[in-house]
This record gives sequence, structure tokens and C-alpha cells, in this order.
Amino acid sequence: MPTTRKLYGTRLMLLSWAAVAVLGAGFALAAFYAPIEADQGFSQKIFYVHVPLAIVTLCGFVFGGVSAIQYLRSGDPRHDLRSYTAIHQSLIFCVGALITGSLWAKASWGQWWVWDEPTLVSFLIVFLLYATYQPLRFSIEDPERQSRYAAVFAVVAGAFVPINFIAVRLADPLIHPRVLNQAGGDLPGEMRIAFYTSLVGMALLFVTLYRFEMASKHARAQLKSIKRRLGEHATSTGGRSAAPRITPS
Amino acid sequence: MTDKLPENGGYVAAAYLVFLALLLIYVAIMATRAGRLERELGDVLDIVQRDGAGEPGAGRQATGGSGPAEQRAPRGSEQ
Amino acid sequence: MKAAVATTEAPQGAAVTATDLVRRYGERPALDGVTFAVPAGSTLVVFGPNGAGKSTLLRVLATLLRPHGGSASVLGCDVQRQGWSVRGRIGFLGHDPLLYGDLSARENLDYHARLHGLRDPGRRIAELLAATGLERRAQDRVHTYSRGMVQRLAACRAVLHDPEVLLLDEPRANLDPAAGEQLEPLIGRASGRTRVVTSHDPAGGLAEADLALGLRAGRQELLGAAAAISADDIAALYADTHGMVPA
Amino acid sequence: MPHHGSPHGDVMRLQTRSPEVAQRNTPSTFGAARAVLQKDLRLERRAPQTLVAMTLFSATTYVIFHFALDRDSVDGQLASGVLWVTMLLAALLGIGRLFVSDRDEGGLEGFLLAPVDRTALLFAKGAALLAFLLALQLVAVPLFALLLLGPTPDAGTWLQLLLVLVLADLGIAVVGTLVAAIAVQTRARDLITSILALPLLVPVMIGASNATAPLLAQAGAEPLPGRWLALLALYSLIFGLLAYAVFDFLVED
Repeated sequence: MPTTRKLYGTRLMLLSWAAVAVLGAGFALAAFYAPIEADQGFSQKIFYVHVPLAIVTLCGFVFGGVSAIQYLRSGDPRHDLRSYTAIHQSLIFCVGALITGSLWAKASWGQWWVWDEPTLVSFLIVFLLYATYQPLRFSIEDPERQSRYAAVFAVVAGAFVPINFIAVRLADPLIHPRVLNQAGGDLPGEMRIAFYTSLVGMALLFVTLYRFEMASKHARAQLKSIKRRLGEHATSTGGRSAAPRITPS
Repeated sequence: MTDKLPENGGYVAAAYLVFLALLLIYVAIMATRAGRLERELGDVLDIVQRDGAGEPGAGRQATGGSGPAEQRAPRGSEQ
Repeated sequence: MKAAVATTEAPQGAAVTATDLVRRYGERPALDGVTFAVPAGSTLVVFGPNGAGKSTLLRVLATLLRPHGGSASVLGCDVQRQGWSVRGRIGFLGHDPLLYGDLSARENLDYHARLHGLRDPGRRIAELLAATGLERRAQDRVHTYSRGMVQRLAACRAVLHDPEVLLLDEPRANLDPAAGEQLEPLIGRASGRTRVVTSHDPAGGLAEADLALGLRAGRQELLGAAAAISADDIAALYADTHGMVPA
Repeated sequence: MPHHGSPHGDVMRLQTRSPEVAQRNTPSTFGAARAVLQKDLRLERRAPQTLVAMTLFSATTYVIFHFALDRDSVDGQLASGVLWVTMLLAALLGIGRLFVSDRDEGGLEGFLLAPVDRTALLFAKGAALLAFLLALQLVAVPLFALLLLGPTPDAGTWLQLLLVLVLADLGIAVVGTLVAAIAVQTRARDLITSILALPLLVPVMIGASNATAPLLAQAGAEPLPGRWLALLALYSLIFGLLAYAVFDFLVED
């Protein structure tokens, strides 16, 4: 039986521990070290989980778009797998960002969904767009075309995100202070440390989960090709999958 | 943090809990997927061991060879 | 060697070549290492059961499908890198006629002529319609045509821009002998063009072939001069398929 | 095989190279796009389905809005909202039908066989969708004014409204063509078209509805806010370039 170490590799183990440590430290700092923010009071603490989630989600989508461009240029299925995993991962983080965002809205403005908060609204639109990535992949049979069309979608959606932010920001005249852009650096000392630690922790978490999923997809691909070589039909998980099929080189 | 949590403190806790829950669900899904993977690997390994003694790579005969494969099977099942 | 039709530049003998051509559908190889060379002006007939990769081969040569491995060239140009220059010089006649049912025969041919940049299509279209006996029905919509008439119109479309190479996927399918004769000067051996034709009829196919290629499940089973190959070798391609699940 | 003998007298001429065909010139991208566009418009004239469907759809949607909002007339932001929601959903019908005739009757392959730049198809289909949208609005907007619109805009306002309509249609045409090209190769074609196109068209809707609102204000049309026109123009430009860049990957196989 291949030991877990070989299947997942030592680096992944270290990465996981690092992610847990830094994220834990970030949240601890946020809870105990960072002062209560004068204007929004205690509810500002959600800021330390909501904003890193949002930022990491956006970076994930951008990374998905970039590896999609690489796939279109090179045709190497590994890029397609990276793009697929990155977008799949970012979608989950986006759900997290939306839920914590609505909790934040409830905490500081009293109702679950606030249409005045442009970033929150833009995230909802981006989520609705990227949620179609999976159905799109699933509805194309030919694996090679599936990868190509998914890559085109990832590039188009990647370019859409910034425009969407501009459009929504234009639509909502800002009336209340937006803590998000304060992350640009004018946060007081302690808060900034807590925020950046949580941000780094969240990024590490994303990379860890990303590599976990890549490893498991590779393993599944290798298993499938071993089975095919054995001419085994009994327990092969047939049927169409939206995940890219990579033939292990 | 000695004073009582302010009235909307509950939501802050909820936010962190939701994040944690999301993480745990994701890890759980990954775990089941890894489990299924290992089970399939186990099956494949049995097959390789069972017909490893027979002619290499040809389709498996249902009856299995009478010779060495038979002796190896019991030991294989002990693992 | 038949008198090669005076082509603008004479490629080094072979008009259509394929070297270890591979094309996959997912993990299943539709074409698995096909190699041949067709001298200018001669005819290669491709035999093989359904799903053997005949149509895939034609579509790769027509630059509709990119090869996943190996290479193919038509008139000296690589289908993948120089697809652009190859397209104007190929006549492709597949299973679909590539014609619009709501348009008339003349409108369809006019559309294709403008796509190929023919300067004075009118005369050429009239000529082709006359040759295939369609000029009386030229104004009617194509969906009122019989299967034979559609095939003849599709043949006109394929040779409209006077291609030097013809790629024909079972051109004689659902055509009565008389209609087949009418197409002979356009897409038959009489047209003098280099041709790659797929066929299911060993005797008829060999008769019009200079070279014969046998495909099964994407693999090249048989290649050689038509004279040296007998109808039974071709029949053998189709017979022995019980062990093999046709892909 | 007798080389030349055949019943048809003039067949001899067919084989020899007729002079003007020999010097073949590859058509310009614009020429090919024009050919495809004219073919599409002729197909629509011959068997009108898309345009009729879109127009009927809009008219029925106005009726539904009347009962849903329970109002005899609307104005300002609400009017602009009703108009643009109807236009968006009607556009979805047009987007869904854009490549269908080519895919079902093999037209796409006929185009791919021609020595023509692939993006000619993008220009042609974009122009076709733009033409459909403008033709639709030629009927649907006056109908809207008749049925639901409170204030009766003057000539100047109509011109400004036309400008907004054209800019928004440009955005819809570009995004619609790209989405249609992606969706036509998938199995659940009309589902994929809708769920892909709607989120992508949100910025166009934001721009269009906010630009139209002041024009339909109850107290007479206010000036057209340039900000929204800039958003629409920027969106069409960026997505136009993007579509141009990725279109080849959608048709090549």
C-alpha cells in the first residue's frame, strides 16, 4: 500500500501545519490583540475572516484564468487540471466569503443582505458566474473540447471580475465607511498585523487544500489508467465526470 | 475580553464557526474521496497479486490458477 | 502513372501524405499511427468497418480536426501549421451535405463561392448545375430535394472552387448508378484530381483505386497498390471483428 | 477507364482549368463576414422564427409586468427596469438561436473549410445578433411606450434613448455571440446559454437601465449621464477584444 507520505508528500504535510499555525495565530491576534474598532465596534472582528476569504477567492479565480491561458497556449492537460482545481477551490472560498459577508452585514447594519455594499454584491455576481463552470464542463462530452471550452470560460470570467467590480461600484453611491478599502494600509498598527497574519494564513490554507485536491486527482488518474491497463471493467467509476481527465505522463 | 460580548458578538462567533464548518465539510469530502481511492487501490492490488502468478497481463480467468496463486491468496487476505 | 493534371506547382510527387498520424477521442485512439503517401492525380481508397477512423482521417486531412500526434500534409503544406493555405485547395464531401435547407441550390453555391473568394461565381455555378442536371430546380429550396439531388449538389459545392485534392466520404452512398455516372466527371477518377475516398464496397472501391488503405480501430492494417490487393484482403478487414468491440 | 468519354458534351471544359478560377484570391475577412451575415439575414427572412419569437416574447412580458406590478403606467427607474429586463430576456432567445442553424445543417463545417479567418464568423454572428436586437427594439420600444410608459418622451429624448439602445445592444451582441459559440457545442444548449449569459450581462444591464432612467423621468427627461455610456462602451470594447482573442479556440477542433 503506498504510504500516505509518498502519496501526498512531506512538503504537503509541512504546508498544512504551516497553514494551521499561521491562520490560528491570525485569528488569535484578531480576537485578543487587535483593539475594538471605534466605529463598528465588536462586529468589525468578522473583518479578519471575511476579507482574507474574499481576497484569496479573487486570487484563486485570477490564477484559474492564468493557467487557462497557459492551457490554451500549450495544450498541456496539467494546466487545465490546475485551472479546474483553482476555480473549484475558489468557488468554495467564495461561498465562505459570501456567508461571512452576510453575517457581517447583519452584525453591523442589521439585515442579512445589504445591497449598498458594492464588494458584497459583486461577489454574489461573480459567484453566480463561476457556479456555471461545473455545469459547463459537465455538458461537454469530448474531454479535449471540454478542457478547451472550460479554459475559454475561465479566461472570459477572469476578465469579467474587475469590470463587474467597476460596474457595481458605479451603481452604488457609497454612503457608509467601507472597512475593506481601509485594508489598503491605513489600519492602525495592531489591526494591520492581525489582518495580514490572517490573510497569509488564509492563502496558505488555499494552497494546501489546492495541493491536496491536485494530489488526489493525480492519484485517481493514475488509478484509472492502471485499471484500464489491467482490462478491469468491474469497479471502474465509469460515466462522465466534469473533472479533467489527464493521462499521467 | 473580560466584559460580556456586545450584543452582536454572536454574529462574530457565528462567522468564525461558519468558516470552520465549511473547512470541516471540505476536509470530510476530501477524506471520503481519499478513502474511496484507497479502497479501489486495494481492489487493484488484490487483482495484481491474484493474477500476478498467472500469465502476465492477460484477462483474469474467473477460476484463478490452481498453482502458486492459490497458496498466495490466504497470505494475501491476512494483511 | 496517369497524366497528372497540370497543377500550378508540382509537389515532390506526393500530393497527400500522412506520417504516424494520431487523433484521439478522449483516451481512445480514433487514428493510431497512419502513414501513407498519395502521388498527385492518383486515388487512395480507404476501407474499414464503421468506427475504424475513416471519417476522422478525412476530417484531419481537411484541416477540420487537428492531429494529436504525427503529421499530415496536403499539397506540401502541413495541415496544422499551414492549414490556411491548404483550405482553399481541398474539396470535402462528407456525410453532411453542408447545405442550408431554407436556401435554394443557387444561393447555397453562391454563398460557398463567396466564402472561397471566387470572383465570377455565376458562370461556374451555372456550369456545375448544368453538369449535374440540377439547373431546372436551381431556384427551389434544398429541403425539397431528393437525397440523390442533395448529394449531387453537395458534390458541386465540393468542386466549386476547383480544388486540386478531393476528400470524399462514401460519395456513392444513396446514389443510383445513373446519378453516380453524372458525378463521375466532377468527383470520379475522370476528374483527374488527387482523391482520397472512403468506401465499403471492396470490388467497386478497388476498381477506382490506385492505392488502397485498410483501417481497423484506428490502426493501419493494410496499405498497398490497388492491383496488388485482392477483394478478399479487404473483406478480411470487416470479417474478423467478433473479438473486437467496434469502438 | 476512358478519360474523356462521357455523355455530357461540355464536360471536357470542367476538367480543364477555367482561367479566372485558377488565380484564386482568398476573400478578405470582411468579405467573408458579409457573406455569412447576408446568408443569416436571408435565412431569417426565408423562415422567420427568431425575430418573431423575440417580439412576441417582449409583448407578452409587458402584459405580465402590468399584472405583476399592478400598475397602468410606469416611469423613471421602474420604467427603465421593465424595458431592460424585457430586452435582456428577449435577447436570450436570440442568443440561443444564433449558431443553431449552422450546427444542425453543417454550416459551421462549410465555413471552416473555407480559407477564411475564423473571426469572420464572430463578426458576422455579432452583427447578425445586433441586427436582430435593433429590429426587435424597433417594434418593442414603441410598443412599450404605448402600453406601459407614463411620460411621453419628445424627439430629443428618443434620440438619446436610441444612443443608449445601440450601445447596450453592442454589449449584448458581443457577449451573446461569445456565449452562443460556447453553448452551441454543449448538450444542454439553451440552459447553458442562459446561465452563462445572464451574469455576464449584469454590467450591461446596470449601465443601460441607469442610463435610460433619467430619460423616462415623469417630470420630463433629464440629461443623459455620461458615466453609464462610458461603462457600456468600455464593456463592449473589452469583451470585443476578448472575444476576438479566444474565438479561434471555440471553433477549432
